[in-house]
Amino acid sequence: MKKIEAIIKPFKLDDVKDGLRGLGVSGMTVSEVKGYGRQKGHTEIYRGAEYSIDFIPKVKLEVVVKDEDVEKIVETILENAQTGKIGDGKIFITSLDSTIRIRTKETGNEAI
Amino acid sequence: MKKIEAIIKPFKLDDVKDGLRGLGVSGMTVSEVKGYGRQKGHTEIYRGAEYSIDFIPKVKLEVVVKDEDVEKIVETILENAQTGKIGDGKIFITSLDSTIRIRTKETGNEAI
Amino acid sequence: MKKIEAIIKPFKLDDVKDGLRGLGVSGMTVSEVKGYGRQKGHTEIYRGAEYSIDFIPKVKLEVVVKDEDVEKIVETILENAQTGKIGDGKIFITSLDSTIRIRTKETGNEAI
Amino acid sequence: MKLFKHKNVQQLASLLFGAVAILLFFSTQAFAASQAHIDSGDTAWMIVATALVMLMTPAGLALFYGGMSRSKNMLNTITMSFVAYCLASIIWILWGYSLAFGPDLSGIIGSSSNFFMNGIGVKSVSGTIPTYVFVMFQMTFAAITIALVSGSIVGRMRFSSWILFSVLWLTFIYSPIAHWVWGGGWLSKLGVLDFAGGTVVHINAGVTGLIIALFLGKRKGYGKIAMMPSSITLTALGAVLLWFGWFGFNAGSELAADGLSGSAFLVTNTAAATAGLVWMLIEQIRSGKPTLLGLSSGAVAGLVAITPAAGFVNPMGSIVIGTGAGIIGYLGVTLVKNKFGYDDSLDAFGVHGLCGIWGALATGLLADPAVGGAAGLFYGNPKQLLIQFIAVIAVITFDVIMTIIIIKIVSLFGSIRVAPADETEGLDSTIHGERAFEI
Amino acid sequence: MKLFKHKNVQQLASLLFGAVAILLFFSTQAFAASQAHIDSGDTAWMIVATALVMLMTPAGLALFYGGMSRSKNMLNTITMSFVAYCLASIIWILWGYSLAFGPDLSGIIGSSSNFFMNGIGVKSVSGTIPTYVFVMFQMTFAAITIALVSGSIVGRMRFSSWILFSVLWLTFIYSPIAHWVWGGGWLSKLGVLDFAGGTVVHINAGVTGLIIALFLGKRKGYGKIAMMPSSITLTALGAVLLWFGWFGFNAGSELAADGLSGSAFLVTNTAAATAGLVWMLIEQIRSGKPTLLGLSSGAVAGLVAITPAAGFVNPMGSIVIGTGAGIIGYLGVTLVKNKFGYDDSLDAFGVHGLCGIWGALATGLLADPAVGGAAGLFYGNPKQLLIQFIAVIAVITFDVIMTIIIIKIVSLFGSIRVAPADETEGLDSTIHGERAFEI
Amino acid sequence: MKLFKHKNVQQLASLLFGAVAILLFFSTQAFAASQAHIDSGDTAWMIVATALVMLMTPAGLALFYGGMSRSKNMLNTITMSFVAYCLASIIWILWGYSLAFGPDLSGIIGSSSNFFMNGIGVKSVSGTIPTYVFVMFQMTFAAITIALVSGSIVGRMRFSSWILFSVLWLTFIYSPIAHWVWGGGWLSKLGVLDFAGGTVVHINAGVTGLIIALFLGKRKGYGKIAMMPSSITLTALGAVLLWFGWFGFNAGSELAADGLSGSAFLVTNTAAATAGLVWMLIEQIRSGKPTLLGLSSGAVAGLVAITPAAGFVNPMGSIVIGTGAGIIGYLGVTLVKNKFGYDDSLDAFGVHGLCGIWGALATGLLADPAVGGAAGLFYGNPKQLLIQFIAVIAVITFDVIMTIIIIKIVSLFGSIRVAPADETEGLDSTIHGERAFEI
Ligand SMILES: Nc1ncnc2c1ncn2[C@@H]1O[C@H](COP(=O)(O)OP(=O)(O)O)[C@@H](O)[C@H]1O
Ligand SMILES: Nc1ncnc2c1ncn2[C@@H]1O[C@H](COP(=O)(O)OP(=O)(O)O)[C@@H](O)[C@H]1O
Ligand SMILES: Nc1ncnc2c1ncn2[C@@H]1O[C@H](COP(=O)(O)OP(=O)(O)O)[C@@H](O)[C@H]1O
Repeated sequence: MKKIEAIIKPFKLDDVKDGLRGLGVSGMTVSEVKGYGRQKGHTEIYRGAEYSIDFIPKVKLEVVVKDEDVEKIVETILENAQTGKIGDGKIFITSLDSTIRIRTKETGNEAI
Repeated sequence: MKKIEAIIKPFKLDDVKDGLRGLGVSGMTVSEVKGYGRQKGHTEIYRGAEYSIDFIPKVKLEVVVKDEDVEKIVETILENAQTGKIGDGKIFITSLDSTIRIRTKETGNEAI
Repeated sequence: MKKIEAIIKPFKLDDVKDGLRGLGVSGMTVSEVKGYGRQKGHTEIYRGAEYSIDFIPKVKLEVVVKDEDVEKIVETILENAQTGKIGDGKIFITSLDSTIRIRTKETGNEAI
Repeated sequence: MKLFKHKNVQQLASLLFGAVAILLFFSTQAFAASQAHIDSGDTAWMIVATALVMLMTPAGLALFYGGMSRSKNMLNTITMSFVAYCLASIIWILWGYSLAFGPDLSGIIGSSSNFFMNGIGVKSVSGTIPTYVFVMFQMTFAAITIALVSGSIVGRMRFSSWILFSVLWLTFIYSPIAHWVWGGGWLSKLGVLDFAGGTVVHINAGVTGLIIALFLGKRKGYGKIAMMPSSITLTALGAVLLWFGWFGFNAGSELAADGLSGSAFLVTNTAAATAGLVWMLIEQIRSGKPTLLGLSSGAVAGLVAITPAAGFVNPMGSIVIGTGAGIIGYLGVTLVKNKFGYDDSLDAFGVHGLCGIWGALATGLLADPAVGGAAGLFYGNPKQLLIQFIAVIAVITFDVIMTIIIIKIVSLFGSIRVAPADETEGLDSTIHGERAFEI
Repeated sequence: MKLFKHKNVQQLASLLFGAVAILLFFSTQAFAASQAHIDSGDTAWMIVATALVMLMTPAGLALFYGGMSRSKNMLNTITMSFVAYCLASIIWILWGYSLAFGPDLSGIIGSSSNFFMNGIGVKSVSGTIPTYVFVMFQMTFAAITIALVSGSIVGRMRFSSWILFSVLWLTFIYSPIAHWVWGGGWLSKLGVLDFAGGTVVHINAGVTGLIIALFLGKRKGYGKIAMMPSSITLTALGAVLLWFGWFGFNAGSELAADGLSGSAFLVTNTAAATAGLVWMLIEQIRSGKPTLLGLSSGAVAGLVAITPAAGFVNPMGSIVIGTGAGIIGYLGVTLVKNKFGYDDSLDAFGVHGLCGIWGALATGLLADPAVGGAAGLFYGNPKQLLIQFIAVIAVITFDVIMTIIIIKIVSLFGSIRVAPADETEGLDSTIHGERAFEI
Repeated sequence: MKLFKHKNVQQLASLLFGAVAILLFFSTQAFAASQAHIDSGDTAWMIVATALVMLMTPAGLALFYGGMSRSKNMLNTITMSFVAYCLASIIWILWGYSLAFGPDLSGIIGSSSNFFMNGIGVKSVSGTIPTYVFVMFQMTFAAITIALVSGSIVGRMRFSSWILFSVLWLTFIYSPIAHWVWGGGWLSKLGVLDFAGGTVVHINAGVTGLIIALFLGKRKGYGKIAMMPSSITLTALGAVLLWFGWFGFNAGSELAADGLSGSAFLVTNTAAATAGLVWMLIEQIRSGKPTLLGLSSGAVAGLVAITPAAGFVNPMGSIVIGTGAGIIGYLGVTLVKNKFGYDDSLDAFGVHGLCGIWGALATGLLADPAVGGAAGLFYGNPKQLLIQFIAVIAVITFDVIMTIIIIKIVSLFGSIRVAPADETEGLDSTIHGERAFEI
């Protein structure tokens, strides 16, 4: 089992979700994060005081998947999250030791 | 050392925290996330416009623990987070390379 | 490639970010979390009702870096996040299987 | 709270309905429009005063209560006030006004003469203002009184039960009590002093709140889990809007723009400011944390306490009343509530009930004949205190009995408490399908 | 919507400007100050009424609309109302007032006599109040009317286009229509009943909103992605501030503090309360979720519908009007909008347009001669309904034509719609560089 | 800022107290109630005007400032305004009113005749309104003036120091200055024109704010870290409530509902709208981002500047004043503040101080005898400008000296600045133990 973590642009979330749903992915977890990267933040001016905002709102998507599904899922995320403009984000993949479904105590692939 | 990540129902957080505290777990980190899964979201209607809310508020709990404690901690989370109804969430376990306590620079099990 | 996850005090974020930027770190992702630990929360009293707030606001910083950079980055985080007072937080390090830049589909160290 | 079995309830209900029906339809004499003359200044003031009181319910109280309730119940809390205002608006012109201010029937209730605004027209005059304005002014009092009750029971009452309860309560509790005190009923004949509603509004709302809170039981997790107010900022804004509206409430109760309304205006402000500071000072002393919630709550407590006294006490008297209100309100929401362990969630009883009682009695102590013509104990008239006491007891007694009856009636239509799972999830989502903030 | 080619537009524009220029400078006769006497009570009321109406635009409507828009567009939505108020404040005293209320030119527009407040001074009197107060009162009506339009087009209009549009609209649409109905123009001569602005304000704003929404097109993702209101709490607060201000709007339109203003006050409140409850009841029946947004929207719908009728119908009539408004408003924002598929984002047309029409016609049905002297169909005067109908048609027709012309003119200065990327990111950040909440 | 050593401070303090004590207890003659007649219209207006001004402090200013402060200091910011209002409410009736409006002592201060409202009763009349209403009206001015000061020092002042400072400031600075200008003191004898408080309120608050900001020093991280406003939405709402309340402030300063109050009403609105648009236009030109914060700030700047002039200038004059205010306010918060590098956090000096000076001088330029009887330079009376100038200088000088003294006195009771760690954590949590939003 792998955990695929994708940092994407917030307005792409719906597309990515629909893409993954199309693949039969049955679950995912999403959180709001702020990203610092090549994409530069902007400047906000409040009553003459200029503040540079380094962190840009992003969405972090976490999907745990069977090893064999990793590739097509990454593919789908790439497809749906890409705008081609700087700041599109990253995908990180890690290995999981185990997974448990709290409701049923199932573990492993059954738990996803 | 392992990182136990649990996605649970928000109103179960207090129970889980109390359970873990009972076990002597000395630290954990919590964040608000939104989950998509078998549990279906709901529909909200605003002035005639119907929006289906796919993502359901969940809480993500992260606890880093010694290898030998994993089992009983998972057990406790399961016990306290279960409602038996769909959407109870998941537990994911990963291995950590290392852990450092920022205040003291202690590493490894001392740092937890 | 490693993922360095640091839980730090919110008001230290700017220092840490500046420190990392100084090292040439080109990206990071930040999220708001709440921490439970040795540092005790406080009590809030609303109209005579006393509520103990166990969870303290923290910031979670995630930086994915080349293996060889781990040490100096951890060093920098330690330097900038330390106050010496309880509650300074932790650093967790995990191994990544792979990394992909969504915009370009680059992988590995190029993607960071 | 299980005083009544179901069949008893039904018997009582029929009795009640029968009695009221008889009262209502006893008299059908036409309303004779007063020959008085409309004063444009008084009318200007009273329209505005009424608008100010209006603002108190769906804005002031809604935010004051909404901000104190948990974010998952914020909209439900606001909606309870808002819908109460709407219901009162209609009930009042259909029958409430007539029951309260229609021609007196044995000192107990008004007749049905003015049902559906019958007998009242554009040219009808009450004192020096159009009767329609008087009707509206009084309506806003009915509205806020029932809305105040909701503070005791946020986060757990069924919305349909709340609506039914409000309708019955306005009809069978508010209207008679308003009649007793202001509509020429027995308490007014007895000489009770209640300038703007210590008994009619605050004791009335507070006692009802307590009873219904006892009946509903505590919120799930009460005393165990943290129930954080969703927004102290909005609560403070609500308190200020209440204060602002209260100028209409108290100074408007003079029904004219004259010296006495000016005096009521000044003492209202003074009592509020004093009580706010006192409450905050107690917090400072007891916990070292003077809160904005305490300042706001204190101000409201002061406003409650000065309400019955506004047309009778002088500025120094209002400082005394405000000081008492700060102390009593603070104790009401801490000591008293904790001691007895009921969940009067946003303290309709602790603040409005207790400070209402304090204000009603303090009027009997501090009424200065140089202000409104009536003297209290300190000005040599001990009898006034007795009358005030009787009024307080009468209203409490009537409230307790009638509220229980109405709750029983409402309960006939199903549980008045929401399902536990809905309570846990929050009423905004389960009842209304909405969320307060999406930011 | 491509009715006009560019050169046509230019021709039309010159025609339009020419015509207006002729009208404007036709007459320069001096303004003769009325000899009437100022009544302090009426003046007190009218200053306050004006302040109340003022509050409606940059606070009431701004929050009502702002809370309904997505959080990324909240400030832009608020700013559109706020800036509209500022623009109207200035335009009105420079030329708007004179075009609307200056000496009549052939029943079509006012003359330029009072441009720049020429001929009006501290001592000028209108009826029983200072003319300056009358000017301000009428200004607040102009301001809210253009601000109402913004509800149809939130989240996608260029800010500079909105400003230019507002200036032209106030000049070439609002001022003439106000003149027709209230300034001694042809509709007023025809005997139309519009106490406080069913035609001038609500139909006018609603129809313009619809046209400009059609022209702009739908928001990106409309109907597909969830467009969550940023804050129902603030929307409800906005609705209450609107309600509160509307007392000044409707009862103030009597221009005096007397029996009729009292009556307008009462029926305004009743219609709002009724419509709020009816809308919520329909929701309860249709989806089982009675919402605070529905209650608030219904109240506004009721206020819209009673506006033209406020000085003419009795309390029971206002219940009928409120009931109709609750139903029509609900259908307007659900059935009608969904059926035709336009994106009238916050329902300026669905609520203000449709309920404005309902109110204008209902006045022709329910006007009770015992109230304001004029009779509607149900009181034996079918002709009134016809007149109302003519007024509705006239305003709609003028609106459609003129709005299209103005849009074309504004479009000459560049696209009136923001760039797609800016729309996606949100207008708060891309236009104003600010965020609504940082909490 | 270390002008004084501790022993000097003590000497100064005793001197100060001595002097005031002498002044205070000099005269005890009884207050002779004026024989004038109460006008119900004027009274109606003045009660409402007072209520409007009341709303400005704990609601308008509290939100305006609260929304601009960081979310960790929002409640503290609100509380500073709220508590200032409460303190002023009490101080004013105990001694402030008498010091300001009691019988004149050598043009410098009022006597102690009316301490504790001594000599004033329900029947006392001032002009055509009850004296109690006049007292309340003036109280609300004192309250907002001290509350305005808090804008300069948000996020770093000890709460108990703020309270003590407020009490001393109201007593030793506000009351004398109010006496000089409005209470029959030397500036009023000199013929200064200050209709509603350019000197007494705005210059006064702004200069004090600057001094105390200099004394306290900058917020930690000022100029380095981002200090995001917690809510522009609430700031805008606050600005609108200020605007709304300002109608009472300026038009109420006529103390009657007549032609001049109507005129003050109109010019107040015009100046605000103009300044809002001008400020926003400058932003558009300079950065391409017209902000809602700028529009709101500009409106407030315009309101400030028109305050002294409201009863003296005509509508076109108000456009000039508003334009100047938009420009000066903008420069005040950008150029001037950045150049000198002080941390006048929410610009009490930049907006109120500078635009107050502009308004005071502009009154000397633009006063039109056809409006309020007094002529300015442009109407052939250069002397007026000189008088205005003297008043400005006098108030600034007195302010600087007295504020320093008061700060020194307050500092005797411990540091007036919070501990650095508390500042970092935020004052809501460390001082009040509360949070603004939990949503
Ligand atoms: N080394 C990194 N570690 C963690 N997150 C990163 C890292 N680099 C980039 N990110 C995340 O990815 C987002 C996009 O990265 P950015 O460099 O702006 O654009 P791009 O990925 O298109 O080159 C950042 O906002 C940040 O959230
Ligand atoms: N494959 C997955 N990857 C990441 N998170 C998941 C995954 N599946 C489920 N989740 C998380 O677990 C939550 C509960 O899952 P759900 O399928 O609704 O119920 P259950 O776990 O009871 O079958 C989801 O809301 C989501 O946050
Ligand atoms: N075992 C753990 N697993 C996950 N997070 C932890 C753990 N222990 C501590 N933390 C996080 O680190 C923060 C600081 O820990 P704490 O024990 O308060 O102080 P310190 O690290 O200085 O000893 C906590 O608030 C929590 O967010």
